[in-house]
Amino acid sequence: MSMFAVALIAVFVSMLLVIARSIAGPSLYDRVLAVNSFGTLTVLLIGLLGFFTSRPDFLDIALLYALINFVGTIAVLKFVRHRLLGAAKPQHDIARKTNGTRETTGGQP
Amino acid sequence: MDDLITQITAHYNYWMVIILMMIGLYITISRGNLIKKIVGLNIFQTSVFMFYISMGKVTGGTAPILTGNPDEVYSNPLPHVLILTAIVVGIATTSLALALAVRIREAYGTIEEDELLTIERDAEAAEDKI
Amino acid sequence: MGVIIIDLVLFGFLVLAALAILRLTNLFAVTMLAGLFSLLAASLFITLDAVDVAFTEAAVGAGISTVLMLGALALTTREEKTLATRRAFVPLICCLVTGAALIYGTFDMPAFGAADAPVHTHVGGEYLQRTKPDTGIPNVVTAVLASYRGFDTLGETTVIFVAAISVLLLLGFPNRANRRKQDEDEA
Amino acid sequence: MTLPYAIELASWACFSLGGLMLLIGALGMIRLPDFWSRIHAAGIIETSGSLFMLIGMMLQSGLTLVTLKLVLIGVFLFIAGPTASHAIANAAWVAGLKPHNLKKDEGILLGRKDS
Amino acid sequence: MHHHLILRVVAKLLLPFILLYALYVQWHGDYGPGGGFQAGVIFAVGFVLYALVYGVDELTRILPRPVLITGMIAGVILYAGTGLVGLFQGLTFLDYNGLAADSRHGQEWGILLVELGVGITVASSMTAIFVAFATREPDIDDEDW
Amino acid sequence: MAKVIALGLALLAFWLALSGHYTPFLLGMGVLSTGLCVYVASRMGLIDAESVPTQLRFSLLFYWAWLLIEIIKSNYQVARIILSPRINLGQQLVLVPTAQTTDMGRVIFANSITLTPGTVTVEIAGQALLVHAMTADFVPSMEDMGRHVAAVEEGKA
Amino acid sequence: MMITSNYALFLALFLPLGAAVLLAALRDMPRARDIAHVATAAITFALVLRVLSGFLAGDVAHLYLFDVMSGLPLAFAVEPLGLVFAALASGLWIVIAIYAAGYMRAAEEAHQTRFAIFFTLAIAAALGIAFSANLFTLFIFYEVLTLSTYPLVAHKGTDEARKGARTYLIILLSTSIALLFPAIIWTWLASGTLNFEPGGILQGHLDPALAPVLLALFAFGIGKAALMPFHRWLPAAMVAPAPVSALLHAVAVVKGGVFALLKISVYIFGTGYLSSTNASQWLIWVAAFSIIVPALIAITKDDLKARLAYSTISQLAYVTLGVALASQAGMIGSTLQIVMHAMAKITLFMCAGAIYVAARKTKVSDMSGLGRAMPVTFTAFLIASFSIIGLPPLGGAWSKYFLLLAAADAQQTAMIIVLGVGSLLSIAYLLPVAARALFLPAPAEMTREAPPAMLIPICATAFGCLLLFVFAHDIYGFLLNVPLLAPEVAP
Amino acid sequence: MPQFIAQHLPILQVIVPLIAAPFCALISVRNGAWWLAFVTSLVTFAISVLLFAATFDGEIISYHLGGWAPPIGIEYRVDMLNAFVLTIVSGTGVLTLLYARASVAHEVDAKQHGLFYTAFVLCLTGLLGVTITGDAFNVFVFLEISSLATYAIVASGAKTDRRALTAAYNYLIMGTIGATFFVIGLGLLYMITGTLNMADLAQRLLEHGDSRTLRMGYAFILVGLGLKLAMFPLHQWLPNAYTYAPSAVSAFLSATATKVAIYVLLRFLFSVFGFSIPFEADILFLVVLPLALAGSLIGAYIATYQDNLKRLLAYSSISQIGAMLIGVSMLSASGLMAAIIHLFNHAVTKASLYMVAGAYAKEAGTVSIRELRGVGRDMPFTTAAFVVGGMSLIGIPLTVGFISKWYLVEAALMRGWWPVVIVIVVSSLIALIYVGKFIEAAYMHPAPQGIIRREAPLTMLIPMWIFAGLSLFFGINSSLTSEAAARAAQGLVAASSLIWQ
Ligand code: NA
Ligand code: NA
Repeated sequence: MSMFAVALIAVFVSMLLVIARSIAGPSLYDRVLAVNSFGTLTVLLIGLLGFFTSRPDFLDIALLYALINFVGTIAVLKFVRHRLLGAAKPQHDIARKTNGTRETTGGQP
Repeated sequence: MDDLITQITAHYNYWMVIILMMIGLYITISRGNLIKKIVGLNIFQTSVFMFYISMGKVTGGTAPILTGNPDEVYSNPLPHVLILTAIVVGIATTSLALALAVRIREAYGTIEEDELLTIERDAEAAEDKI
Repeated sequence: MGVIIIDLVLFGFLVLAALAILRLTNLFAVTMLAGLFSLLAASLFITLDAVDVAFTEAAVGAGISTVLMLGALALTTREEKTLATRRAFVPLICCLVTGAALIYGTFDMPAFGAADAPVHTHVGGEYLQRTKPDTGIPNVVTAVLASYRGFDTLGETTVIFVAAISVLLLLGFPNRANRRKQDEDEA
Repeated sequence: MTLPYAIELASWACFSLGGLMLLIGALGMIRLPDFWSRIHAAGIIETSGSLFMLIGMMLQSGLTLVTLKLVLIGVFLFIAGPTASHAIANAAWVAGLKPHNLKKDEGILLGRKDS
Repeated sequence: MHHHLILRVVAKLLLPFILLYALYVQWHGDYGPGGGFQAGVIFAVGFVLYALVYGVDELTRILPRPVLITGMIAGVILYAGTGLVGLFQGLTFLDYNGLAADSRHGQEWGILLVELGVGITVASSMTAIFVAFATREPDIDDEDW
Repeated sequence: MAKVIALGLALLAFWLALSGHYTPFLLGMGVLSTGLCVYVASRMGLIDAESVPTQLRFSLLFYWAWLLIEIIKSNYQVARIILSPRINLGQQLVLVPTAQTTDMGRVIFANSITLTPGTVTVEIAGQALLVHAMTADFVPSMEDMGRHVAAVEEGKA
Repeated sequence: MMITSNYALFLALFLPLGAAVLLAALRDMPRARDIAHVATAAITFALVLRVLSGFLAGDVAHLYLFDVMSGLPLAFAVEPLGLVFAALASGLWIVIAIYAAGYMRAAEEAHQTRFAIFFTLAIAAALGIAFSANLFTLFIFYEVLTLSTYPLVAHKGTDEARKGARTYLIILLSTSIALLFPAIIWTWLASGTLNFEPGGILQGHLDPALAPVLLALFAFGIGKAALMPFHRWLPAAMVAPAPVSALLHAVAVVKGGVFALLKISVYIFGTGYLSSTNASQWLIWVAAFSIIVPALIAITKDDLKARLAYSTISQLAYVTLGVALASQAGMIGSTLQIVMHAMAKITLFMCAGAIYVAARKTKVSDMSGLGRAMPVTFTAFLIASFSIIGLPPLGGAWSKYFLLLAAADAQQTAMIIVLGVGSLLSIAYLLPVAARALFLPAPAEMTREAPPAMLIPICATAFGCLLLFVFAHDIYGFLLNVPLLAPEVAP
Repeated sequence: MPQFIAQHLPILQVIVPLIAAPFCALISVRNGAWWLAFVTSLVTFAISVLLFAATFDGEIISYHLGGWAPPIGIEYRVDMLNAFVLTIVSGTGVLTLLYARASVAHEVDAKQHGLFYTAFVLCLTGLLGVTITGDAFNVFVFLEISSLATYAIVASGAKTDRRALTAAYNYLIMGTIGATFFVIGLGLLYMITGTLNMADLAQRLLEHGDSRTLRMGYAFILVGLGLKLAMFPLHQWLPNAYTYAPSAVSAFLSATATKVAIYVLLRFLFSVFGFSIPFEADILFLVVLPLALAGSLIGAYIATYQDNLKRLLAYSSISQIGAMLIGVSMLSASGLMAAIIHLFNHAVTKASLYMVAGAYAKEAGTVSIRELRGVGRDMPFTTAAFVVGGMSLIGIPLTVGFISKWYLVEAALMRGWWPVVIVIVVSSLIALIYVGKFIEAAYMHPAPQGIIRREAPLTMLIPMWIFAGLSLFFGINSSLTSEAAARAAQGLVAASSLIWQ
């Protein structure tokens, strides 16, 4: 078993656990956190796959994933805090007004 | 038995893809929330992409970017090209569908299919009464 | 064998994510899982040697899609209402029939990864042969995309254009001047 | 002869260590009781887990452009990762998500801003 | 808006590199994964990040509606125009062989040009779509949301 | 202007690192692209001391090295908590004063705190950072970190 | 003659169309409009006579317009049956145009111009049917006739009128679409042509076992022939003004229907084919049924126009019977029945209209003694009734005679009885009307005769019934020209 | 130059509107976008007429895009069938745009006109692209161009009635599912042949013989296209979409969108699949034919219950689509010819009828039949156009509907399918009811009190009457259309291997 395989297994198992968290929630922020971590794991996975299939020059994709993951997370949080993606200032701090615990009920599978 | 194993190794990939497709399709046609339907449609389409990409795979092959090594085996580039186009079509559809959902929410106050149906039926009944 | 296992694991995750999307009613969670689904799909594409597709799927499915989905959620709602009696039976039958039909169709398919499948022996193989002498560029996908099947790509560009035009037609696109004026009116 | 061997060994170690850290982080994501503690588990995945993995890959690729790209990925992860984590934590805080079993420690402890 | 501080600073730091990365993807489509479409999306993602951090009004300031629409059109026209060159050279539509002295270079040029067209259209279209969503005011009461 | 040139050079280096194809055409495109990026960045109003921290120079490298060790240490601590049979947490919210004078400095400090597992910056509250710590054990190291960041800010290691 | 036969044919077909436009232009000048209407009728009649004289002189007019579909042209050709029908329709048109001018004004009907236009179109369609050179052309004009008469039936615009018109349209269009149309295509597929040929076109192309089926499609598909059970439209159309009823019953519509059936039996099936395959055996019985039952219903109707309507259904069945008997005598009997019945029925309907206009009476039971106030009208009514019954010296006698002859030739004893019973029944439903009016005591309030514009046509057609008895032989002679057998093909 | 144009006609057919469309969005001059769109459609129409003339003698034009020979590159392939459909589509484009000027000004916000006409011309582009291409995947791409533009222009009817939005959404969902099914089917075909060029596909499918994969490819393409062409019971998207879209859009779509989908179906069934395996014909006979029969009856039946004139027309379309599919299912040259000529005839008829409805919407402010009572007197020319179109729907002689019905019944009788004849006849009888219902209301009922209605403007009347005139002209003399349809059908029959004769 190659070292890449070992690493791959570790990444996969971690992914599984992280997906479980993203599904389970319970709060919205747990999900965001899990998906963000999943993104990081995916970046690593892509890198490893590049080595595993001996085409490591596909790291561009990994870099893109990292970027997308970052922007996606920021968008999610911008959304959560201001609801409006385009708001410059936190005029409507909806998240503050609505009760955070709502998520815990809504997200239970 | 051997036959079964041959079938499995030959087609497991497609079966998985089919399962995903059907989950996506099921979400699309069974859910009432307009946005959820769009997500379902995305899953459905993405699974179809996987189907195409699967058929382009050659065992032992590599990405169809020529390495200069004459013995290199490459996977088939054509499905990749087709799916690139299909992905673009997919995102175009998604954005349009979302825009429609937004307008529907503004016009009706809901994006639940059942509620929309009720509203429209009531409107039709009112029209008939006039 | 390794590739098969990676494949299966990714498929497992994909099914998990898809089922979670099916069951969750919080649209926000659904959106995030949809992004996750895309990332997984992209990883799968890499294992299947479709790097260009993986690249695109990640940028589109996990990136732009998620952002737009959130934008739409902000303007609509974030909770799906579930009705106990939603017609789930007919869709289920539809899906089962469709799925069964597809599976029926797989039995005569060339084996997954078989190099002698018609897909590889006909035009597909020819592209690999011809790209270098015809165009001189190493990325066959790019060559096919932009030259051999360049017209499809023109269509694809038009599709995006249509989408943008359509969204603008539907949602409007306030000119800056208008917006500023609006702000002044509010103030 | 020995140098490649050492590199091989080192990258083995890095992959194993990185994998281990990833697993621990992911385990933390499951085991820890609330969002506020899990965010630290996520931190493990994003820092040491990724770091060792990337180093392992760098060792594999040697002094090539691949390594340079891996470095770029690492730099990006280390700039963007904490930013994202902070943003998540901040949003949760603003939304009023309370840490589980918060220990009161007067002096340096600050409650919610609006309480 | 102090709580935006970290985001703002990091975004400021990263944005030029994100845009350059997009352009890198644009020009290296011949050699590796990527090309016009992917580049366009990444470029748009850069703008999205900018709008997320600095507000969408800022984005429409640097990219007003006419610019975006012109971009959308320019890409399509660049693509189709490249195709038309072949037409006027007595070849068929989208035949790039006549774009340079020898057909291989012609192909290379043609591919680059049409990919650029794709990139421009995709970047402006995606940005426009995002802006259309982000500038719309929600008229939703918190009950529903 | 210096900042523009600095950004341009940084971007060019980034291009070269990514590219791997050093043909005249692609190099030319690299220069053009860099120019375009710089132009867009200046249009976006991105070019200032924050985005082009030319003042930080090499001190940053040393700080990173130090930070790396901190990260590994705290990783170990958190890993132990996770792996302990009974998870015993003493979560704390700590207000950490900042000695940094610039936004850049504060951001480096805040992100460094977040980067080390066990602590997360929750909010920048005026001159202080609100930090969530997993247990009280993580609190002391932050003061040390604050000093290091301040040093980097002033340009010394 | 100034114009050729072909040209006269062309003009006869298209002059009414032009006149329709002219009438529309004259909508603000009622008098000019009515004069134009009558003049059009007169000119058309003259043109038909020109075509007739040409035919007698051996100059057989024909007109080919163009192919609507490949092999299916819009074409016209003259043959004896069509000439008889055309002369009848255009001749009676003059009468009815004069009558209508008087009626519409006296009854103060609205939309008189619309009325005149569609009336003209209906006659044009009837002429198209008469002169059609093939089944396809016939079908087209058959449908045009239906559509152009729909506004006439619905003329009054009341709920009742709309309902009646709806029934009218639905039954006529349905039967033609559902039965006649497939029958035509079947014929086309079977024989490869739809031209009206001497001796028919189906001989040797259609399995004799299927011939009755095809004939049934035609017989019932031509709803205008009002064969039971597709007769409902005729009573329903009674809501129309009297001139329209006259048009429907006497001039164009029902006559167009039975004429079409006659023409199909002669030129599509061929009398020989029909009799040799016995394809029309069943139709004899249906016709018999359609003779007896409506006559019985007519007796029960108190509304004069309804009674006349059921009378029409019964009398039309005579024509069908003649067709079904599939012999030369039957054909001649049918044709004569068309002519005789037309003349008599138009008289009856014009009388009914006159009674309505003068006394506002529609029920037979209300007309007792009315004959004293309106002696001319009711005398005409009586004469026409006798003609329908078949009493000499009126035209109706001849048609009944030839039909009896045909039945006897075919050894259909039952049909002889049916014809007799039919006549007896017609006595039962027609004679009481005139008898009551003329011989019962007059009611208190008295009325006068209808205006001369109505009375003159009534007298003319009543007189026509007498004349037809005299000239029937000429028609008979003319009808002997109808080619019943395919010409011998030279080897 | 003429040589140049003649040589490049196929690509010009698509590229001219494609290049022109974006500029509509840029023009800010009043009515400028409309003018550009209109002129573009005229040029497009001229090109298709030239193509029609060029292929009338049976010539097949093949155009290699990018200079790459077919299986490698994308091919445009024009034969009689294509050219016929192209002419229908572009001709409808011209007339509906002419009509749109007045109706769209009334139904869409002025500041959206640029975008609206851009989408409209792109929709036209997509439909033309689908029709002209000889590459199976290119069909998908251009189908989606037209579909996306369609969803948008349908939704722009929301200014008048918000239901346009839900209609567009449902259309989008079902249309996308249809397109995806098509792509799945295409993938299955590609998998067993390795090619996407239709001619090459046909060749290789023939060599391939029977297989379960091929069967499912066939089934999925059938279902996918069935959704796009609103085959009963996959038609649910259609009624609302056509009812609430702006009138010009309804007219345009009813005459083109489903027609092009039917064209694609024909192309695949005959030119690609060619009935080389029994399964194909069996499915057509056992599944499509019954559905077509049911659709033609049920669509007509539902239409009789509608008070909304546009919805009535929409259900009538479902019925007529059923009729076309009946023709296709006969698998005979005559049946095909009937389907093709009906495709043209129905396009012409429905376009005029939707234009009438649009004129009512504009001038009477309603399309409710109840509220349109007596409209025949206030709007005589408009209502007369309806009478012509309505007769055509019923199939009254001297209208194109009669020609269609004739050929359909003839084809059915040639196969001895009496029950099918009965269905065709019955559905035409039901048409009599729903058409009659409106005509009676329009002419025989008094107008409601206090309503002022003026005749529609000339820019609406002229295109409306051109269509009505075409319904009459080709109903009186169908030699051109039947000849074209017959040749197109002959071309399809020649390409396939199993055909009932
Ligand atoms: Na590429
Ligand atoms: Na941390």
